[in-house]
Amino acid sequence: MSTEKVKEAIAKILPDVETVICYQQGFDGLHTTPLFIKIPEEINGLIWNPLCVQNLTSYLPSIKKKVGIVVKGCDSRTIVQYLQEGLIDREKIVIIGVPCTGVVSVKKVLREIGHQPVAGVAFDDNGNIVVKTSKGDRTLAIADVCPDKCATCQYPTPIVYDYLAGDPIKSDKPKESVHEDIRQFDEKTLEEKKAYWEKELEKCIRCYACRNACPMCICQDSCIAETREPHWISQKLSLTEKFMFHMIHAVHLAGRCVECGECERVCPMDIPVAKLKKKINTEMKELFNYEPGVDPDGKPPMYTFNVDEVKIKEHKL
Amino acid sequence: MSVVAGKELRIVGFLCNWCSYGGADTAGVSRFKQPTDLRIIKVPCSGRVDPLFVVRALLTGADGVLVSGCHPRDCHYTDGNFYARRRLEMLKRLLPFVGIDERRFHYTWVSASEGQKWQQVVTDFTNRIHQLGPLHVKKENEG
Amino acid sequence: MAEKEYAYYSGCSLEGTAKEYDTSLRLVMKTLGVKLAEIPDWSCCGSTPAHTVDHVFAAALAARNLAIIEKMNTHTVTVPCPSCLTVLKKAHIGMTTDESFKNEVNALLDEPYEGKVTAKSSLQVIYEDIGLEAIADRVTHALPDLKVVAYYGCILNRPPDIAQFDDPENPVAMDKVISALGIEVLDYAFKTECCGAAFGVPKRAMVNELTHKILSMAIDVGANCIAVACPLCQQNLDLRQEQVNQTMGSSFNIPVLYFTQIMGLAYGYSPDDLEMDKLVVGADHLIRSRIPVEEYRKMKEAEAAAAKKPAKAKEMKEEPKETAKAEEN
Amino acid sequence: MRVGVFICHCGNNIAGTVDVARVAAEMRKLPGVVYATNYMYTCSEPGQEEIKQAIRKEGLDRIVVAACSPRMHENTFRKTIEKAGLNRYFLEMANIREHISWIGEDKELNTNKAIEAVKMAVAKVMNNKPLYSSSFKVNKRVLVIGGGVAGMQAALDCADGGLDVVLVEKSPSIGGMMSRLDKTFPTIDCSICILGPKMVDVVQHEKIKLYAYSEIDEIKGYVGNYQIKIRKKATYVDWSKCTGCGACMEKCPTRNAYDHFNFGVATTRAINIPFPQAIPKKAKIDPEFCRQFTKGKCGVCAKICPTGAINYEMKDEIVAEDVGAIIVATGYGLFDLDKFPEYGAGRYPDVITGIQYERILNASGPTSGHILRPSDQTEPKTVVFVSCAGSRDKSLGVPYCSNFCCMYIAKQAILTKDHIPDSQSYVFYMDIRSNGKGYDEFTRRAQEEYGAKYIRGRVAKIYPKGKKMVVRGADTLLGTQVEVEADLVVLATAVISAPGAAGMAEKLHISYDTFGFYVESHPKLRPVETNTSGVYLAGACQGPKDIPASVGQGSAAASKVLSLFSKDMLESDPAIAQVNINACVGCLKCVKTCPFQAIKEEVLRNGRKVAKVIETVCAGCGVCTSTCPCGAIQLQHFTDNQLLAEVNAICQS
Repeated sequence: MSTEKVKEAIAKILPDVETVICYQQGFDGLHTTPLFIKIPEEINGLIWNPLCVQNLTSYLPSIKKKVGIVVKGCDSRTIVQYLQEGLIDREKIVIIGVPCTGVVSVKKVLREIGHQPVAGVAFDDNGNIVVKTSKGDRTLAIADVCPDKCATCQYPTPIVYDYLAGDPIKSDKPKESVHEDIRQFDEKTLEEKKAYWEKELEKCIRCYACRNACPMCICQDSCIAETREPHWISQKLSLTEKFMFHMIHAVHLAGRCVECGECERVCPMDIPVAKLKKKINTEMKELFNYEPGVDPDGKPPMYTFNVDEVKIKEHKL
Repeated sequence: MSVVAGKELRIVGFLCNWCSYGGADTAGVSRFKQPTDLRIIKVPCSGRVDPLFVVRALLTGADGVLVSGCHPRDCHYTDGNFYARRRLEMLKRLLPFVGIDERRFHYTWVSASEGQKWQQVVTDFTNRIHQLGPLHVKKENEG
Repeated sequence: MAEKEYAYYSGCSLEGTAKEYDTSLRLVMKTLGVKLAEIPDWSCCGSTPAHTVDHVFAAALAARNLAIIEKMNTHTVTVPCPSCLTVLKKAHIGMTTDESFKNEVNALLDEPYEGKVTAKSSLQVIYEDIGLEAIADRVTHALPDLKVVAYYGCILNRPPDIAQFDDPENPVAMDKVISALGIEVLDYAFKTECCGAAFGVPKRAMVNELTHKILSMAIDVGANCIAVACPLCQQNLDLRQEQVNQTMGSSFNIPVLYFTQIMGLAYGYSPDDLEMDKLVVGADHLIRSRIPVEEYRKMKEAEAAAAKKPAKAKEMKEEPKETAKAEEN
Repeated sequence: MRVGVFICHCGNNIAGTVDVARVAAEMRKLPGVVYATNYMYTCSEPGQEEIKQAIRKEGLDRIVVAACSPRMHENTFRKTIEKAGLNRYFLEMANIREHISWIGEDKELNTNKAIEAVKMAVAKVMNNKPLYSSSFKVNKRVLVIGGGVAGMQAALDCADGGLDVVLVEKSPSIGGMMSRLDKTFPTIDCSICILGPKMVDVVQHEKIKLYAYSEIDEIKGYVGNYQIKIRKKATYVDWSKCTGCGACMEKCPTRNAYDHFNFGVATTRAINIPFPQAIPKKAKIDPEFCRQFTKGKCGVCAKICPTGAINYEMKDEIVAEDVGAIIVATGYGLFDLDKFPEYGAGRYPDVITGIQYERILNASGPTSGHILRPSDQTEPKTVVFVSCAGSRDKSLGVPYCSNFCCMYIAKQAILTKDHIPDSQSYVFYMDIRSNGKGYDEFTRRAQEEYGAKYIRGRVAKIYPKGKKMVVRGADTLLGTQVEVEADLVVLATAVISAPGAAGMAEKLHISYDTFGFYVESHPKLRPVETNTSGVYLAGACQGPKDIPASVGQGSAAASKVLSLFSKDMLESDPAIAQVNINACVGCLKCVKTCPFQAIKEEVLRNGRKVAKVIETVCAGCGVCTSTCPCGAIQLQHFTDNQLLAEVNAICQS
């Protein structure tokens, strides 16, 4: 149903833009991959379903010409953050927003079906995904296999758009739930938290997939994890250097992470890397009442200040 | 050997050139005795202190890190310490999340005339770190 | 108004020589809607020779009481006697700022004191917690003949680090409380002057001299009554007047009242209720003119009306003479 | 790389508690270090010569000097190695004196700490790059803030030296505190008689542009190129028309305006000229008291003014001035009587401050020079002076000595006797501080010739007794308590920093101490410089000072400016931010955070956006470097790699 509306919107804007970025089916029914539509005929290749997970907005800062893009609510936060940071020109982007009721985590589905080859995928009207394999069909509730971010999603309808394909949806998730996991984790003892991260980060193979997928990691080839000028970390595969890399990623995203979850989605080692950034977001909310990617006129808190900080108290020794 | 075993722990201090480094000089000129653990790195401004320097120090061997700048509103560069305050506060809140006691990191403001305050800060922070003990119990064989 | 509750540490004086302070304070607090909770099994505050001999022991005497209060409903204790108050506060401050001192003191106690009690003088409770407005609201009687100076004595506001109340050199709380009752209070330079009471036994001549100064300054500024908030001050200024008169050749006859007695009078209690008969220098001549506020107001209005007629011719000419002090340029 | 390390003994200052030979020996073991030695006084001529020799002989290309604070001698050694042919930024100093030998008692720990400190310096110096200054033009105009005697002296000296001077004074007239004084010690010459001509010189000097009744709103820029915004406060009188005839003041119906000039000893009119010798001699309205403002009707002055200068609609005006250097001479403030509850907290009219007494003594003051006490305008026969009213009192937050009270009390005691021959003065004092030329003789004269009775002890209480004020204090020499029945009591109230001193320091980016006094660059050797180049101090804004010292400092500050301006071009500090355009991703977060707007966007020929540093504007704070995620903008001399080298030297050894 949305699919047709998306196609209609693309057809409408196509004459005005160089290309429209959206999704097509990937190498099997479970995977989608980006589709760049330049001519009307290519519109037919488009698909729109809960498997359209990837945050396509990462392409935007590097594209100089006028483009169209299809975004979900969560993806739109990236655009808002880009606008706050002056990384894109709003005039050069036509946004087709699609209200979203939740997407599917491919990782979770594969785990459920025991990593079998997928023959096909279908969606029923009851919010289920039906996965066909050689061992038969498996019906899974989307809500059970959604990424963590969907469970507390506050922005099912895109925050910015030029065309909205579908009717706006309001979030039915309580606002307090967003940072609940962080609060719970924080209640652990220091030793527990240290042990947790040492165990998780030990797994890191420093493939930098998390960084490459991150829409806010604007440095890319200049990333200080790999430069010698400056030389922040060595190439050694030690826990210290792995820890350092993830702290660099987190600190550089302070007050900027839009919680799209791409870093975690692409991690081959299943490290909960988004958690570090979410923790900082929790603090940004508390300290500056700031939430990244929500207000196009907002100012990232690390690039500004107040002479009198209401929430920052001097620390005593 | 970098610290005298059993007597010292490793404490790194980032001091802004105009206020706190001067404050430490004032304390020195006045012969205000202090514990010897602190190693001082001079930076032009507390705004120059990337929180990642603190992280780097804590991850690679420091038991405590101290950052000291000019008092807010009295920054030699007008606004440097205002940025520092936000960034360092962010870090202070992040550290316990990864299992590092936030008390191992302290940031404060000491002016060039406050030799006595500097003595107090160094003494109190060093005592605190000694109370917390070494951060790196089992030394990794690195570096 | 919800009833405020305080633990009440009367101390030994208020059970004996200053019985009337205790009685009048309880009546006034009742009128003001304050509940005074008795402290079970309270003991000496330690303001005995102990505090000049052994700091830890003296603090332990005080802390024993604090530890009891800590277990009560309220953690705020009101103390009428400044001497008790100082000792309790000193023990509290010492134990909350010095860990090793706390341990030393607690070692002497059965139940340790954890430092949760706030001690306030009864004057502070009345002045700060109840407030001048509420004090004025309860007034039923005017005392037109009373011209009061407030005498605070040496330790009610000092040392400032311990007392943490009012100005140590020029306190004003008692002045304001009595003014709020509609009673005339005169400026008095010797509010915190030493009365010498502590040397009452070994150096009587000196005490007489000091007391003489305080009394004569009160007379000089035109007072006919001295208000106090300390049992020892009251005793010294009241009891010693005859002695001073004999040795210094003076003829003082000025009543020295607890400020709570004055409050009680304004609140309509009888002199007997307030145990005024315990005063050595009686105050009957000042109280005789006591009159319900409503009647007093009418009387004043009539007086004013009578005075207005002949004075009509006078006109206001000049600007009021106030010179507001502008900020220094 | 061939690093040379020089460890200084500094006599016994360092060698006393640090085993310098061992430090040198340890350094020789470090990779890269080819030469390490220790020397008695490295900063001495032969010490510097040794560095130069070693550079030549050993082929050293990086130098570490472990000695005192770099704030002391960094420049000395930079010049030394430059003379030997090295770039001056190939030097690092390890501060093993102020930060080590002077503050640690244990020689073993100190020595170890010194080894570490030098190691850090070696690690950093190996990452140092050669840096080269560029030069820029100097705007040879100077701003003097404050028109008291120090500021006036500085302005006159600069102007006589040929500089254009902008003088800003916040009160309606220049002259400052000195214009309020009656006579001056130790010569008893009339204050305004010696100051008046100077004031006239200032206003008549063609090189001095005076802004009276004006304040500094904003200061931007750097040495050689400051942009100043001056707020000319509304006087409600058009000064271009006002002739200072005083007719308005005579007719003004409001007679109870607070008299700032007389410190409230008298009252003045709502429209007033502060004093007869005022410069500029112009009227201004105090809207706080003026009926036109408080009640909305009056207009008497507007009717009476012969030149039609009154303008009730006047607003503050902002003017811009560009200068190359700034002399700060903002003076001092005084404790108020309300700080002294034991002395009546201002409730007793016959307890006054020293400066108020100056006004009473002054022939052009409210009593025309007749000593009359405020309460009943009678001549006081017994006058008590209380020195250290607030000064040297930790509990009041003034642990320091106010410097000139002892002297003016002696002067006032002498003048009291001169005015009222049958009077008796008493002076309660803690110590008599009279350590200037002719000063001690002067205080002795007050006692021996003028019969002032000096009582060593502090005053505990002042209280009224009839018409008298009883001053009770201790006589510590006799060991008794004394009471003096006085007609008038004069408190030598403590000197404090000028109101608003902290705010001014923040605008200037100079440091101030806990008391609000401005901090000089070095307490002994750079007494008029601040840590901000181009900003100099004169007078009591730096600490309590008497007239000769203030004048001396005013001249000293002027000479500093004149020598700064003796060159047409200044050398810039090359320790500024630099962009590696290959690494810069053009996110321009540095542009957002730079406190000086010193970074702008630049579009390369290939269309790529990158950051560009405006070299003359960059002040070198490094906020951009800690903002940049990809390390593309690096503050030279404090690069990430240099600081990381130091961190690693400590943490990874």
